[in-house]
Amino acid sequence: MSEAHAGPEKTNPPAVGSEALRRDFPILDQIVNRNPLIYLDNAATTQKPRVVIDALRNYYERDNANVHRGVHELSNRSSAAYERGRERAARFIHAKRSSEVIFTRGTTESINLVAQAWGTAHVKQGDTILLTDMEHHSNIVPWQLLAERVGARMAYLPVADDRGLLDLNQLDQKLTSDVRVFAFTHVSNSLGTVNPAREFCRRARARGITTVVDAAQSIGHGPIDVQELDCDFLAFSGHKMCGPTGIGGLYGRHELLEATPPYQGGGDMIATVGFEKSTWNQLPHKFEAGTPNIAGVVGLHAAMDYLDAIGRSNIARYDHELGAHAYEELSRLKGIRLFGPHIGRAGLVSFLLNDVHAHDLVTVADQRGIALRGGHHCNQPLMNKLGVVSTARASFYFYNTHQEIERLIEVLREIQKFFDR
Amino acid sequence: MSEAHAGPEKTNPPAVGSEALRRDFPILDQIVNRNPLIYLDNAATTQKPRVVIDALRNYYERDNANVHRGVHELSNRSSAAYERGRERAARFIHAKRSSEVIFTRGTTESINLVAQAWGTAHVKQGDTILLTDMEHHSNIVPWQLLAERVGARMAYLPVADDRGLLDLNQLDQKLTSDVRVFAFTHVSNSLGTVNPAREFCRRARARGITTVVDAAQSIGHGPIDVQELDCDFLAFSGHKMCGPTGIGGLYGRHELLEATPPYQGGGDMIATVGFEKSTWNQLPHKFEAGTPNIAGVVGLHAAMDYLDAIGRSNIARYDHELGAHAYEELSRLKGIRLFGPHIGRAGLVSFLLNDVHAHDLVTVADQRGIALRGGHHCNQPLMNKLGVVSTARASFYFYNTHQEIERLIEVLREIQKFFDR
Amino acid sequence: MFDDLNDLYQQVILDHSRSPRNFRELEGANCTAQGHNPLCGDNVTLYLIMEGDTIREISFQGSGCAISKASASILTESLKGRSKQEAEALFARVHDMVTTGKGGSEMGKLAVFAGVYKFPARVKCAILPWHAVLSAIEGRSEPVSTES
Amino acid sequence: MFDDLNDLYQQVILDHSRSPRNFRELEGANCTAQGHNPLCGDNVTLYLIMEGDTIREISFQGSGCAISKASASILTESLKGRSKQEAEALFARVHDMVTTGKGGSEMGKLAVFAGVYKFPARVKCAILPWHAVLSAIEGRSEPVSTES
Ligand SMILES: Cc1ncc(COP(=O)(O)O)c(C=O)c1O
Ligand SMILES: Cc1ncc(COP(=O)(O)O)c(C=O)c1O
Ligand code: FES
Ligand code: FES
Repeated sequence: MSEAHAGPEKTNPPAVGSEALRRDFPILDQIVNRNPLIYLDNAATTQKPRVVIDALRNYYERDNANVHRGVHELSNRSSAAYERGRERAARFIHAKRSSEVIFTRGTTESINLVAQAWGTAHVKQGDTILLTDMEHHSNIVPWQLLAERVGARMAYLPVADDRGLLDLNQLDQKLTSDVRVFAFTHVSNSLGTVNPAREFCRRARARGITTVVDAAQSIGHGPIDVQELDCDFLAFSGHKMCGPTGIGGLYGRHELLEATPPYQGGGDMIATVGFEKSTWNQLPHKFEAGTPNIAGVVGLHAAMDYLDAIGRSNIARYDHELGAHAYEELSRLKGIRLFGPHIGRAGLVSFLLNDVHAHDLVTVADQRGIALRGGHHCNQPLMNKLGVVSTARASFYFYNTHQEIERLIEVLREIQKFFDR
Repeated sequence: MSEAHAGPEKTNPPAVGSEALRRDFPILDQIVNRNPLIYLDNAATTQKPRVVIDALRNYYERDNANVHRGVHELSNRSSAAYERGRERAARFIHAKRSSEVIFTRGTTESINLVAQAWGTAHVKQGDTILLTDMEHHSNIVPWQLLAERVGARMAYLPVADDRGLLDLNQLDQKLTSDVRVFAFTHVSNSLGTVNPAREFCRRARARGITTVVDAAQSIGHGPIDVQELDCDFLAFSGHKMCGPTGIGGLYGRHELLEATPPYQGGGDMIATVGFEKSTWNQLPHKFEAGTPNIAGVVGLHAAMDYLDAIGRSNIARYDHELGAHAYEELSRLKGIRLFGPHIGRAGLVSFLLNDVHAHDLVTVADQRGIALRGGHHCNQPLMNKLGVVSTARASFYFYNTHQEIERLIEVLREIQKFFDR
Repeated sequence: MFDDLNDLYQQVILDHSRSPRNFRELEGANCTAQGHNPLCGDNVTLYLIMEGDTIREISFQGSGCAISKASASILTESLKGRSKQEAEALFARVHDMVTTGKGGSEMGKLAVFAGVYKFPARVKCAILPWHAVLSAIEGRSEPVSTES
Repeated sequence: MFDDLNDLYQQVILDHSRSPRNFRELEGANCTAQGHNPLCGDNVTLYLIMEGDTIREISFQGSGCAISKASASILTESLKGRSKQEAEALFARVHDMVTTGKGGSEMGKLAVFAGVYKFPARVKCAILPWHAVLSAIEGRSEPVSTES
């Protein structure tokens, strides 16, 4: 049986931010609007290294078949590759067993799965669902839909100060006896706040409250250990960690997944189907109905290998370095308004420049080849609290460079002049 | 703005079954178990032509970014490619508007979306959900879950005779006033029956009953026209029509989609989000929460272009030809038991040979390089009715050849001898 | 250097976005409508005093980018005193111009928006207040969105 | 020609699958268990008469492929008269053998299943009746499945 994924890890991986490493990402080498591309929209999605793109091609050119029910060679290869991907993902987040990893389309679907399947069975009328002020719409709306369905109440841990931090003392007050679940983001995609997820989980567990960690912004940016975090559920997206679009995962503690009814119905998630009644397959298959994104898992596997070859601690360190550098340079600009913590921030910066609207700023930057994001970043409730409609955001990854940040600052100065005509 | 998909359609497409056409599919050119691969498991999943694989690579190497909220160039390209894919899909099934196409992971998710979102809002206690005896688990279990939730009743249109046909007269009896929805497969994945979907929809519509067509087995095998079928919903998978894994679609009539509450919650499906309440975005975005499988849509677009270049009527004709050829040759084998209709069948054959178990047969065929499928084909209720646990199945596509069928027959004779030692 | 950009952000647009005309709530308005752009979260509210089919007075408020603010500001100037039919016809021509870049020469002041077509993500900004005003004079009450 | 195949489908296996031994319901069974393979839909039921920790009588019924039938048939022959502990130890060795291909030389008749390891999709077939019998003697009542 041949290996369907990208093969062994590199022995001599290129250094973060180096030219050699940038060459692993074909997309970076291009001219956009007459300027070399500077891609600073990594919190929205990351670029893909050649090993990931090749893994997809190899899969489709050699091993493609449907999984699980096949007896022939290609089906054996695909099934093995798919389950190897699950084992790899379990190892990546240090889950106890690979059956604790459910493959989904991404973070959004993972959270919907928890809210819909686990939530409907376990959250009752009068219960409280606790979120925080800085959640992404994907970690708000599924819970609102659940709350409406079962008659639960929504509560939010407030952002305590202008530095975009959540307050542990307030958390204790909010973790009242009617709180059934506490869902929070590990890293804020608009503020860059890194939340003390382990401490959050510890306090929630002490009160028997189920925890859901939105790891969309942390999964690709540093080591993640679900046993150390001691969370109950953790959701992530492949496309934000060098993997393909359309694949992501949900980690769930074995006992909780066992006590959760199915989500979608269909092939593969059943043990037996009768005209009147059906019985469910075992974990993790119970939660994976229908043909899954097999190539997506193969690509995700290659992405995880790649990130580990580069070194996740290296990535984390460099990320923070870029974030700190950008924050410092930005804070020197006249008329700048910066959001989020001063120190200990993730590799992204959110800001407004004078009274230039974020989309105007982003449009001009784009004409300089710089890809930024402007908008509410799917954080409307937080934006309301901050008293703004939108911000501009530059978000970094390990293929970005300090020179790119210098160039960003240069262009921001031009933008100030441009709108000050 | 560059084109993110595979480019213009070929002017001189290769003929179905030709060597030139087979060269479009890199995977076919390989040795499996010391024999040239003969891939006859197309009902499970189809292989991918080079244009689809290249479309994925091009997307990731040039255009990859997140969709919808971006203002920068890559995001413009991705968003445009994604929405062009939707328009292409709408054209492929002849929908009135592109907003009637929702992208999902595949048929299974599409049917779950209908059963969960539309069904929960519109199917009430005491209502009947009508299916047929020959449904795939993916078109049974979501309805059973719905029935249990709302207190509805399941009913099944029986397979009327040993030829695996559904009876129109019986249909009229089954379409009673308590039937709220009639969900049926266009083509049976285990019998090869081609159901008169248009007539089914006509009779259901006359009684105000909502129709759901499972097009998993028909979408890639001939022209599909939702306006001519006059169905309410239609579900399909990309991986069964030369497209990537992890992408598929749901067609829904505009009025019905408008009257359907959201499915999953998250980014992109909202208009506004508040701490307490949110409002929904317009069609089709209301049903697409979170980052979608963007590359999947780009690949699906290329697949649709490819199929239309080959010609869907050509594919349908050739498919039926291969099916009829195989059926005829198989029926000459001593000890064969064939399932499904004698004539007018789709390009697949389901059978049992003497008392050889399907999996034993498939294992031996695999040692000859022939990929067949054995099992219940996610049709357990039907298998029960037929009085078998499983069957062996050979399913064809336009890259298969008559010689491959001859070879299959040869190997089946060997298998008879092998197990008759 | 910034050629396309100067086309997009013409001086007139910057002026109107900085000092929007008719930027206030309109007392005695008998016709209002909201427009919402879910991509950025921006909102615009149009206030009108209609006399029969004629727009007697018109003003706006809301949050928005330079393009949408200037578009709303110039819209109020262009529509004052016009009939419902004229407004609809003008909308069609503005829509054409900002999506194709053509037809600007006969559009007077509105021609400053001809450069928008090169920026597909920003077309909605220019169109947003027009959607809202049309919805208002056609008597639809739901907020309109640029997604339609 | 069919080298690996002859390893898999040894004559002994074909014989047992055609004429399975102890293929019946067992009257007076005080211990039964079902095994189910969701991949193919096949089922096997094991019937045992236990005297203390000793398997006094054992039989099976069900549907299955040649591998699973032969495995169940040979299992009943191998376990009759054995203790619970011996059965568990034997299961572990069978499991090893069918997943690695090693250790067949000391397995007596069970060695005919050593070739299964080359056919990963079929390992479950050989193991299914063993899962069921273990579940039976360990007193678990739920049907077992090969997916575990
Ligand atoms: C008739 C039918 N319906 C539904 C499905 C499920 O499709 P998918 O697994 O792509 O969701 C299949 C495929 O196996 C099928 O053949
Ligand atoms: C914090 C956070 N949560 C959830 C999501 C949603 O992820 P996806 O769109 O991949 O489902 C994102 C990505 O935008 C995010 O930044
Ligand atoms: S960016 Fe919001 S309207 Fe222009
Ligand atoms: S194929 Fe069903 S048990 Fe072997």
